[in-house]
Amino acid sequence: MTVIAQVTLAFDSFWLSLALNLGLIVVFFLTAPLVVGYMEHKVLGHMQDRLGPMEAGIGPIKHGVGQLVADGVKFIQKEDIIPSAADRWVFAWAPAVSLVPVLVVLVVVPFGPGVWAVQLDAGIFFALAVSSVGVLGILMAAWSSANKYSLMGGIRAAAQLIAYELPLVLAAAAVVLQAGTLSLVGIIEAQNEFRLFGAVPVPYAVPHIIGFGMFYVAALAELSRPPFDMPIADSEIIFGHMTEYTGLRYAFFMLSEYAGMVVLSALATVLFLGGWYPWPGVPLPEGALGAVLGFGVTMGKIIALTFVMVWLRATFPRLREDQLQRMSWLVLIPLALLNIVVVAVAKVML
Amino acid sequence: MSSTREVATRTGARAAEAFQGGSPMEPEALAAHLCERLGRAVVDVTVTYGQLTLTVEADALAEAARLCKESPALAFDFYDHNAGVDLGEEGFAVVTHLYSLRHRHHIMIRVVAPGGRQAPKVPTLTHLYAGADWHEREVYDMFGIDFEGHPGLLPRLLTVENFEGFPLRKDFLLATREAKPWPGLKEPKEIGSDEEEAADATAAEAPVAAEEKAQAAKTRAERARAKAAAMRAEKQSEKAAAQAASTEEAEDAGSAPAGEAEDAQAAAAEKTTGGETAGAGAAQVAAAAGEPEPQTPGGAADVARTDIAKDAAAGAVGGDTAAGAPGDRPGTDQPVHDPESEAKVGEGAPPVPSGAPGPEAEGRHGGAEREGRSASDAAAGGPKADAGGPTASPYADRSHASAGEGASEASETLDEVGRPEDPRPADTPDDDTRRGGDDS
Amino acid sequence: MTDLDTMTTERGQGLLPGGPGEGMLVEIRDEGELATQDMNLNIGPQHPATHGVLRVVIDLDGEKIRRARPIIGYMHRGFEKLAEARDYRQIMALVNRHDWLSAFNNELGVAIAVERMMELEVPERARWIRVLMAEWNRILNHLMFVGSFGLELGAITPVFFAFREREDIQHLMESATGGRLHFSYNRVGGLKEDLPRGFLAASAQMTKNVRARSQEYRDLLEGNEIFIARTRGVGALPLDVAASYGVTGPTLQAAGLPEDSRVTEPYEKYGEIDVRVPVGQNGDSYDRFMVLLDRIDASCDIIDQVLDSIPSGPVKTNLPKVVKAPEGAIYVRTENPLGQCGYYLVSDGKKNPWRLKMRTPSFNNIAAMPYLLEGALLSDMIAILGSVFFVVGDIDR
Amino acid sequence: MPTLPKIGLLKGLGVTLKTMMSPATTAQYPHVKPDLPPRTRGVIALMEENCTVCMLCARECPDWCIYIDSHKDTIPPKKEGGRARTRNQLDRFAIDFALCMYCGICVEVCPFDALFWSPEFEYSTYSIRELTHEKEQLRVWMDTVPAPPDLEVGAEIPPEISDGLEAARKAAEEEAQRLAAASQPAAGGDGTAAGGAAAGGADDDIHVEAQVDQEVFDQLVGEGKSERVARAKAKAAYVRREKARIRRERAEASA
Repeated sequence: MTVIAQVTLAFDSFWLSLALNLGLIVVFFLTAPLVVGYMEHKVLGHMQDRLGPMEAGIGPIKHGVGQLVADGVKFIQKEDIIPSAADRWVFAWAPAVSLVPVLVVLVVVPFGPGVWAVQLDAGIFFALAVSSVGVLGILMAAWSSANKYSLMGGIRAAAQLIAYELPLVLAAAAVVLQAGTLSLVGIIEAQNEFRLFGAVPVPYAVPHIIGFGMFYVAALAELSRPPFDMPIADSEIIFGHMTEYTGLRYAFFMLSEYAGMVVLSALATVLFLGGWYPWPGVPLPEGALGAVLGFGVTMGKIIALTFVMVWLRATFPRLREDQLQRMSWLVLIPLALLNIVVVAVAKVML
Repeated sequence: MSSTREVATRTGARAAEAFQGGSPMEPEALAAHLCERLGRAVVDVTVTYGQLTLTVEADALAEAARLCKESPALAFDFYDHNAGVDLGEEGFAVVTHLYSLRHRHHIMIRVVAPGGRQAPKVPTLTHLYAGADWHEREVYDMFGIDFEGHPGLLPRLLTVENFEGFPLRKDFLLATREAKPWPGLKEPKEIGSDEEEAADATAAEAPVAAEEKAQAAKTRAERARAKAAAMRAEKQSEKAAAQAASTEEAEDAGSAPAGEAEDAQAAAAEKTTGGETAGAGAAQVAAAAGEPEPQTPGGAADVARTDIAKDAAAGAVGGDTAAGAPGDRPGTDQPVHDPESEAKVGEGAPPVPSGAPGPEAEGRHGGAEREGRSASDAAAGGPKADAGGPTASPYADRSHASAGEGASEASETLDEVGRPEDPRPADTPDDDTRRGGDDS
Repeated sequence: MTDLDTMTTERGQGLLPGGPGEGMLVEIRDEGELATQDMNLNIGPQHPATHGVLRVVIDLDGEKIRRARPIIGYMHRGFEKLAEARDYRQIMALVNRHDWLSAFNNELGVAIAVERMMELEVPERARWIRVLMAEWNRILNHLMFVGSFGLELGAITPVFFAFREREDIQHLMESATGGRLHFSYNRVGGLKEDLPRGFLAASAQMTKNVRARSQEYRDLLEGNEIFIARTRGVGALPLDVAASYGVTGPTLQAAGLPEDSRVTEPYEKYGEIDVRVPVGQNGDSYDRFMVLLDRIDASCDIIDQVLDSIPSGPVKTNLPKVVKAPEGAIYVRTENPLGQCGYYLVSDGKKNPWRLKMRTPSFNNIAAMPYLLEGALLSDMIAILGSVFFVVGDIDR
Repeated sequence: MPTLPKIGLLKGLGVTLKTMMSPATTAQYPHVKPDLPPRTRGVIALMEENCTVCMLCARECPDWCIYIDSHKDTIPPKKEGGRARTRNQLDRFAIDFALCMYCGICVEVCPFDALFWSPEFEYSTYSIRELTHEKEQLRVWMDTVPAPPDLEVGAEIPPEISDGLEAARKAAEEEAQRLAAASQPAAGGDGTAAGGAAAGGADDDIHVEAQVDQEVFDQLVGEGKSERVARAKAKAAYVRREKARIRRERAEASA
């Protein structure tokens, strides 16, 4: 994306650069989930004493590298079935509705010095607001499928997302309080400046350990990843809102899930792990190289976070919906409020 | 959740104590205990293999079960299962098996359902044991026994809702065995016997075919007797000429097996609707008859064997070929007993339609069996009686066994009809080829 | 919140007359709540949770189960009818298929029944090997359920671990019996053939592995807070109810009663070795699962004892060409992995049984399902179904 | 409410992480063939030469999936005045593996070792009809039949095997005697033949009372042979040694 900078300088045409940026965003949006997905395939496999996909490959490189591509091709070929009882239009558009917000969030996420499409002053606000639109898609799918399992899945998802939007926002709010800005880039820079007790350079994850944990848990719940995957609990309600979906539309849901993993991990990186800086206070070289390195660092952190998601999935059973709710309302939200208070106090005191 | 855990623990712990540390009662003691309380309701008490089976009047079942459950000395708290049993004509029995977790003793309460085969009825136990519910529904599914007072025997538990009939009744035909002819039925085809004959030989289960065959067999029997008389004379002279010395042995060697052959064939005919497996049976038993004298000079016995086998098997294939002129087969004049055996096939045939339950024989199971039994006894009696010499005896057993089989099979559902008693007939072909193999 | 608790704890008493908690279902409905309409949900016959073709029709109020009705029979093959048309050798090949996870134990019951009726003297070695195989088969079965239970609760890893062990054990048993699932290794009067060279040594090694690996399951699930939250107090089955439904096996033992026919009425060689019967206290899903895990270790102990005391000698007895049980009736029960399997054999002295009633554990255990499900949450239903271990073929026969 | 995460969760994470680090146990099936034990019931093979059309398999088959057609052949008498014999000729032997339930009864009941189990399992087809293997196909499977495994220590040698051994021994003896007889006239000819003849001939009139050679016996048992085999072998060994000794003495005496 460093290209963006030069191109924009060269042509100095707002529209052209915007188009280019968005184009690159879309490319990233289509490739990053593949990487995460492949990682999940293999990590899950090896954690379960398996090998994961080994055959599909790109050229000589085997080890299932091409598995997801092959899956994509398969999905495209599959018949697109719409149940006769379904509400056709809602059913048809639901995947798009759950997909687009994720794409939009990417627009504001900074991946490296200068590597972002748009920089908003209210970046975090925008990101969180938009990302919570996705639930609409799930609800649409659930309702329009005319399937009891879908309906239950949708209702679970809705309840879950509402319950976990709060801890997510509150955890982020604490960081915003700390950084004193809503801009994601601003938060990264502030984090770079941050010194614990005025001396120790650490990312916000350390002082905000509680907030970080909450943000992560909430993110899992928001993505309905295990152990919070009741909305699509396959052994209870077949596949939740996706039960009736096939082919490309189903693929879109999957894509939005994995893209969601990337996006929320990216946000967590920005908010708590110091964004593109390897470590607060460690400067990156100027210009293109710095951008590339920064991008690499960010991706590294994102992958690490998604790896943990996979790890949890491999290990933990699924909670029950009511337990999930109780955990949110009785544990996380009070804790989050307390966290804000503490941060505020600390901010004022120090 | 915490509340739950306590609740559960309480129940669990309490119950665990309550269900342990009893003292088992001997079956006899159990029987005595129950008899004195149930009085004349107890029809019968049997203790086999150390297991008590208490047969009670149907209307006393609930009372008996209640006693078993409630009297602390018995404390049959565990409902194991209940099993319907088809008793043939008398109808059905239901055996309820109870167990005591505390005392660790068993009891099987047996009830003969009143109402015969038409409307069997047994009182339910669902008010005493929750587990009785499904088991009684199963018994209803399988036997059509109505459990009075059961909350709902329908819809059917194991079969599809609109299933016709009651599968475990003996008169219910097993479709898998109806669908195709038994591959084990075929015998090696005779030289010259052509395909379609063999084909319809295997696929002959229709009662009509049975009657035809019976008729054919009768007529064949007549002709055979005539032939037999002629041949006997012929053979006498021939024998005298042939072997002056070894006439005696040859004679009773011939006669003893002949006896078996007849009986065994009678049995075989008994059990099959068509003549075909009778033929098979005839072939092998007659062969068996021939067996005991491998050392017969000139292997007369062997020739006899093969010929009888041919005749009988041919008789199986079709009356005419069987009764056909003896001249066209080499050495038919040798053995005297084969026409007679054919005759036996003929005589054996008439009881067939009644003895072997064709489709029309459904529900007359009991009768069929009794006939079968008597027939088998008769058949069994024969060879036992005149099984000549130690060499002959194994074959005597064999034909006896086969006769028993025949009867048993006759009492089976139609799916069994047409199966010769399994491994036995196969032996003789073995011996045949084994010997053949050695010589060539 | 408490309401959510009661949902999972209180139990309806639909079928049990005069039990402790009669009428609880009615009491749950508190006047405060909004009028709701029950949703009728049809779970199965093709549902991930009902491994197999069990079908449960439930009436849901929200996620709370008001009524549950198991519908069975999709796999009914009429074994008892088939058995009447076959001789005892052929039955051996039929009987091991209803509970396809414990084939050997299934055969064993019939073999013992016929042998007792014929008063056959089964060679010592054969009887010891039977115990050995039965226990291996038990472990195979339990591993399967350890895996599947985790899977149904969303823990996807244990099932793969379980299959890792199963593969090893199956390969071991295959080397002796030639089958991976339907061993058909029993014969009336003994066994098909003797063990292959090196089997006993391999068994000794295998018990070590299994013990070591059963620890992994414990680490994964036993102490896992989420797992505990999902299973503790869920689907608790009091003993008296269990008894009146004729529930056996781990489900009964989890309720605190060491009832196990290997101990109470030892068959084959179980009388000569000490058999540990693990029990739970609460009879809930958690205890059922833990009992299952413990039973794996217990079986390993048994196998070790067998390996120490297995004699040399023949494994077959000479039988008449056609095996015929004398007239009469006998009931034989064996402790199958899923519970007590009973065979009520009525013979009229022919080569095939007059009546062979098979009393399978799963049938009775699933009969208690309505009692367990009513008042539970939908998610709890999965935990309950998974922990009342059943094989659909074993229900339907 | 669910207890907050404690050590229990971490333990699980540890297990999965450990497993990820250790190599996977997966076998890459199409590339790596499974090693199946010789007793595996994969597919049934037919040794047609051994089949005598006794129909036992077809009759014992629980689900009637073996189809046999055959006819009787007459074998003309070898010598004049001899009698013609009949033997069964196999026309068709087919097993429908779509029906077969792999119980192995047919293999078990076959009295002439015509049926065997082969571990071969890769014969799935697209049409169910192709699952009916005719005797040619069954003969092909015959090539994949492995040798049966030795029995576990302490197992009793099955009669068919011990009988076989016995028969083989007899045959060998007869053969030896025949040779000896044949080479008798050549005695005193060229050295080797004479030597062999002398040895062979000499053996006939040497009689040794067979008795168990204890050390050989112990050694064999030590090797895990069953007592019965060990005893037989020990006796044989003893006899061999004695005969050799006697022969040696005679040679010395004659020299």
